[in-house]
Amino acid sequence: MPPKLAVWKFASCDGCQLSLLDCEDELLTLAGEVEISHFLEASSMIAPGPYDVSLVEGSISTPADAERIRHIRRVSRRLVTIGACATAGGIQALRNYADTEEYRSVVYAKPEYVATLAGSTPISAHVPVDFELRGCPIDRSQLLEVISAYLAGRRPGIPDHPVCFECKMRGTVCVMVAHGTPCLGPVTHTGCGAICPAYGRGCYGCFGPATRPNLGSLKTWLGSIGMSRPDVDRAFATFNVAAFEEQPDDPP
Amino acid sequence: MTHRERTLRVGALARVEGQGAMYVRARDGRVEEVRLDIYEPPRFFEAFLRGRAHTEPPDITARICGICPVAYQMSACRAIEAACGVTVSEPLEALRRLLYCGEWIESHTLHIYLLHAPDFLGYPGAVEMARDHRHVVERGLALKKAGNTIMELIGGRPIHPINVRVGGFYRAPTRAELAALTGPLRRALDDALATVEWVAGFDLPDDRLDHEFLALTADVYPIEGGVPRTTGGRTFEVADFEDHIIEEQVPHSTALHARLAGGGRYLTGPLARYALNRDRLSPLARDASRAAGLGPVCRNPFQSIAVRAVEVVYAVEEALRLIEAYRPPPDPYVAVPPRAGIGRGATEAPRGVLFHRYELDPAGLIGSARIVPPTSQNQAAIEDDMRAVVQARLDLDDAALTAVCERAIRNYDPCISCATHFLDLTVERS
Amino acid sequence: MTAMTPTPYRVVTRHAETHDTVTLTLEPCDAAIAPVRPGQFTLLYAFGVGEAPISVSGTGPLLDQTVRDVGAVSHALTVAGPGQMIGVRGPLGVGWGIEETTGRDVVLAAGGIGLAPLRSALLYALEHRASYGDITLLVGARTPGDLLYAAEMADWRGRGVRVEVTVDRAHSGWDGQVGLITTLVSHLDAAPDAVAFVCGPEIMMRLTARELLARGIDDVRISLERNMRCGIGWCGHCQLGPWLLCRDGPVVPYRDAAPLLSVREL
Amino acid sequence: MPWILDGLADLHGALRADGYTVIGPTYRDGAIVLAELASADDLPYGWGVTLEPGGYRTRRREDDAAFAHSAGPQSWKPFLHPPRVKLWEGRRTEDGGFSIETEEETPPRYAFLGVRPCDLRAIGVLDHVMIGGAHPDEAYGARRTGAFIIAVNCTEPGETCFCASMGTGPRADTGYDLVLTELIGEGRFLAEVGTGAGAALLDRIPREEADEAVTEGALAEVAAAADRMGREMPEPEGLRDLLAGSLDAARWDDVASRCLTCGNCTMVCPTCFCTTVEDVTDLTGEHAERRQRWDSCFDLDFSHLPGGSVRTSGKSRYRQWLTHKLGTWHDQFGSSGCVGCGRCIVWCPVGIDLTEEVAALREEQEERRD
Ligand SMILES: Cc1cc2nc3c(=O)[nH]c(=O)nc-3n(C[C@H](O)[C@H](O)[C@H](O)COP(=O)(O)OP(=O)(O)OC[C@H]3O[C@@H](n4cnc5c(N)ncnc54)[C@H](O)[C@@H]3O)c2cc1C
Ligand code: SF4
Ligand code: SF4
Ligand code: SF4
Repeated sequence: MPPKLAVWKFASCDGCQLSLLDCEDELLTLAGEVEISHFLEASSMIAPGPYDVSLVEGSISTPADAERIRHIRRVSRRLVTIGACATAGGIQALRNYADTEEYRSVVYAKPEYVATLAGSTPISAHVPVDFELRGCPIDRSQLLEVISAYLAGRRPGIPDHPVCFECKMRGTVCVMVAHGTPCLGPVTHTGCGAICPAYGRGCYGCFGPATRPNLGSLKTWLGSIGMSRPDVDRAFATFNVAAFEEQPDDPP
Repeated sequence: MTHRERTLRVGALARVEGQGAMYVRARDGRVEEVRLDIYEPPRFFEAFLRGRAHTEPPDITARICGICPVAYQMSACRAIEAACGVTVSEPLEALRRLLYCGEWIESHTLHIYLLHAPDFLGYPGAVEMARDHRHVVERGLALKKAGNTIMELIGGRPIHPINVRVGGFYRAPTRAELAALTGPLRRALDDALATVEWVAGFDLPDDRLDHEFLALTADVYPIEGGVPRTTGGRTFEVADFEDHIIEEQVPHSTALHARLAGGGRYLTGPLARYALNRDRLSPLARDASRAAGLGPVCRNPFQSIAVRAVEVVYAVEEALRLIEAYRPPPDPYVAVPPRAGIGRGATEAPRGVLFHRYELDPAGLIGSARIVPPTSQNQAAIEDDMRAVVQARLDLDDAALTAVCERAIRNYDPCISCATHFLDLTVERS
Repeated sequence: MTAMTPTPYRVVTRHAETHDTVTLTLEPCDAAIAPVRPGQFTLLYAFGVGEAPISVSGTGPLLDQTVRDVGAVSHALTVAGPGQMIGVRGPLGVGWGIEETTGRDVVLAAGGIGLAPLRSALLYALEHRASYGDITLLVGARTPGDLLYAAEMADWRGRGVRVEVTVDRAHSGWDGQVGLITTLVSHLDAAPDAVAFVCGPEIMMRLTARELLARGIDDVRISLERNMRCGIGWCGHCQLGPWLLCRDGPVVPYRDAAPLLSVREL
Repeated sequence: MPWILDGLADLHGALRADGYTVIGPTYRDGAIVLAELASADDLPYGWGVTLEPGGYRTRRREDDAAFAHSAGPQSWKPFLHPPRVKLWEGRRTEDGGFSIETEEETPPRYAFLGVRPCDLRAIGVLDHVMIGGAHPDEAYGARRTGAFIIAVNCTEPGETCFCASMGTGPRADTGYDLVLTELIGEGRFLAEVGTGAGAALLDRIPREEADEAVTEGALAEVAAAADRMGREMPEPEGLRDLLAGSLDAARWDDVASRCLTCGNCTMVCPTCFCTTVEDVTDLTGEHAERRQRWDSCFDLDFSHLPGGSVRTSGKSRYRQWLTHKLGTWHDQFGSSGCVGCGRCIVWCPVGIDLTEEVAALREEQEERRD
């Protein structure tokens, strides 16, 4: 019996689960190794649980979703969150720092119909998570690595260091040191392959905070190279806003 | 069979992007209500865009949809550049069009092979279809990959490209880098032509739509911009979009429905683009459409899969042409200094016209934002079409009717994640 | 073949020591690795899962290796049955140096899985029984159920080893000692020129070594654990102050280690 | 005997003719990077740099000097000790076992053109680590022994350089095949021979004998550079003891408040050698691969143990870097791990300067003594 893989969606853009379909070279091989038992974006076939690995995309932002994720946890042996929404609440977590009622009235003509929680929270705020894959969106090869690792019974080889490592290994010239371009790379979790600096722009933190980042020091430095305080704050308030907000002020 | 009262619920629509469901109520042989339920949780993009810098919407709005992020980036850039009174140089426009071609190829092929074709051949999904038609699915994946390769090279990655900025790009590729795409795209062109031929052979149910079509029009087949036009003969500037397109709440529905001011429902997307721009297709794409039996206007929504395939042929050819003509621009972007103003932008997302409007303060901070994605524009038309589909097939049992409905919905490739301001429904049962 | 390529071995026997610990006996599929000295270790490779440093717990050409299941690699090793192929790199590290301590009393103090590398020293001493003075083995385990090599202890006692066991927590029916291993040390009766080999959790080693020093035994050697990705001095992970423990250890004189171990997070 | 070369085109040509891939400095992305030089024209003529902690800017010089730009963002390390290396491939066999294959890789034959004295010494230090022990890294050895090294004496030390105080520059001593001294403003180079291979190469290209005055003048320029170092390592002889005695220093907390633990300092350092090993499989589980990639003591997993990492605080990780580099390297490999190139100062995103940290540690030690 091949292991059963399920893919679930909560508040999100679909990009992370699309990453699975974007594995053009590996998709059919994967389908030969696992039974894709629940993946609404790709198939209307739904096999009942329990599932060996559940990939969960999206954040929890409605009462119904809070209930649904508990059910998914119950029917999943391993639960892996994929992407910034599932792992950190996503960009929609900006509402956590604003007035949700007001947000509703800006967007909807009849806000009373919109069922929504005051916050957008990561999956881990609701149920235990076995592995969190970062990124907005996740990186395809990291996704394949996590799946391959679980199939082989090994620990996923997902490095836990800042983007700078990747830049240096790629041979990219540091955009902040050499050009004065603000960059969140030193406090951002690696995984993307350090694409932004390779394209001449600073990292914008879409993989979320590195483990134990020293945000205070970088913020001070960004100020010293000419960013205004609101610009600095906005830079951290995007796809992983809640995860950056959560970091302690003390150095690691 | 008599149907005194019948409710049909298609919970959790499969093979659409995002989360949706459908609800139908019929009484005494008449369809009374059809609803496409969007239970995509609200994400409030328009609300939290306020107070952001004018440089941010391309990255932020890309996150509305992982399937067509380039469309969001391009519409956002257009709108902000309009607000700041900046126009982008020709080579940069060409590069944008090339990136956008990548998204069309990727998104359309995804839809054709992985989401839609299984319906016509009787499989629950492409993986199951691959058991019997492996080489076909492999062809689709290769074609999709060709689109992604463009996105990856120019955009930095296939989903949520990082290289797009207001005013252009962070880094322009070299000619040699782009030239490396030529080989894969030539192969992709063969695959694209084979795709048209393949889908042309599908057995299409009969159906007919009478809505007006709305699409951008330009000297070339519209992708990264153009002038809105309808089959009813209406033309207007993007700047006047909101005068012509009314989004409103209608009785018995909790979703915003768009209609033409002083007119009715309309449809945007491949069928509309094709109807309004067929003569701007490349000769090869036009021949392919003819060979596939597509007339100058396709009113059977089930033909959309073939129109998409024709558009893939066009996008691949266009990409090859753009690469051939490419000369790196002197600068990868033009400066877009902020100023107070309102700007509007529209481009042709794979699913249809995507409109953005931003109001900026003198420092470039966003005062208000409005995003009108194609799926919300099409919602009313889709429901209307569903009504016709169901009405004509009320004698089918629930399972069969459900299947037809799902398939019909997929004609529109509804991207529910894009539905920035769809409402969450509380379903009423009769 | 480079220093990074495992040599194929096969599991000959798998013996479950406790609920989470297994002793594998490995034989070479073709060529064997070089002879192993007591206290040395190998890197064992479970195909597709990875590599972990594991002490050799026996003597002789077949490799006895006792593995506790704590993570992915150790899990894959503990479930390997007879016939299964395992990759081996080694022998690595300096070992206890028991070969050079002939004529002296030998004290071995073990905490938990730390008994594994000590078993090789013990067996070596028993094989050369006449060359050593009194041999004392002090063993601490969490519970009686966590005791390794329980079945062999009678044999060791029979061959003149003083074996003393203590557990942190006992169930009813346990008539042995309960308490810290340091209490066993305080009853120790060994000549001051005895050599002591200690292996276990770092805190246990520090307390035990201190107690041994207090009892006048100066030559205390401990076997340290640090992250090891290569085992051959390439990767840098196993540093502790001046040492690359894969190369300069894992066995080091306690005297030199003590000041380093007292620094937090070194 | 010293020689004069008129430009480097002939030298480059001869190296290419011998089948070398010539690597040297060139201008790219607003920096002087090391990359393959298709011709001597690719050298960064007329580019200089302005350096400061956390800052690097190229600037146009008035002359067209080729090597007047100090240490750049990379060292030669990536060529000798690449960031990622595949160690072997394994596959499952039919009998349930597995087989392992190591690719017989033909190492690239590099000619390094323009190795600064600090970097030359760094290669020596790295050699000692990589191939000087009981388990030499053969792949490194093959890349290393195949390499032809053309050093350049330094006449343009930067604001963050301190090789003079580390005794590694500004003049190259050993370890090169040829050494050049640029006669700035003349487009000519003084060339001296280090090995037979160097002499043989030089024999094949047009050159003039250098008269004594020119030689002396050039070397005097090099010697004078020692006084123009932007930085100095305070009391380098005492570093090993200083660091060994500073494990509990309060200064670590101070530096930890600034350090991002980003690892850039270790990545740019020409001697940091640390790697990790990754064992991976494909989806089928039939194929496995072992890879080696650069790692750093700033990575949290670097000191991972089943019970949790040993060094989690930023302070302990910065301390590992500095004490290893300047202190315990002596115990492990018999020399300092630092050659004074200043890269870690420049490429630290927040400009942490190890010479300053050492000075502070020294001060603290003295205070404690008093
Ligand atoms: C010289 C030496 C000799 C040894 N001898 C023996 C011996 O004889 N017998 C024996 O059993 N052991 C021995 N060990 C210990 C053994 O090597 C480790 O227990 C082993 O490496 C564990 O590997 P693993 O892959 O199974 O677990 P690990 O991967 O280390 O996992 C252990 C735990 O940590 C978690 N984890 C893993 N990686 C991370 C991470 N990056 N961040 C956070 N948590 C993580 C895992 O989920 C798991 O819970 C020895 C060690 C050394 C250095
Ligand atoms: S300083 Fe850190 S990364 Fe560099 S060699 Fe030492 S331990 Fe390795
Ligand atoms: S420690 Fe700094 S100055 Fe010393 S060699 Fe390394 S990078 Fe250069
Ligand atoms: S010293 Fe600088 S470069 Fe090194 S880890 Fe700290 S912040 Fe990064």
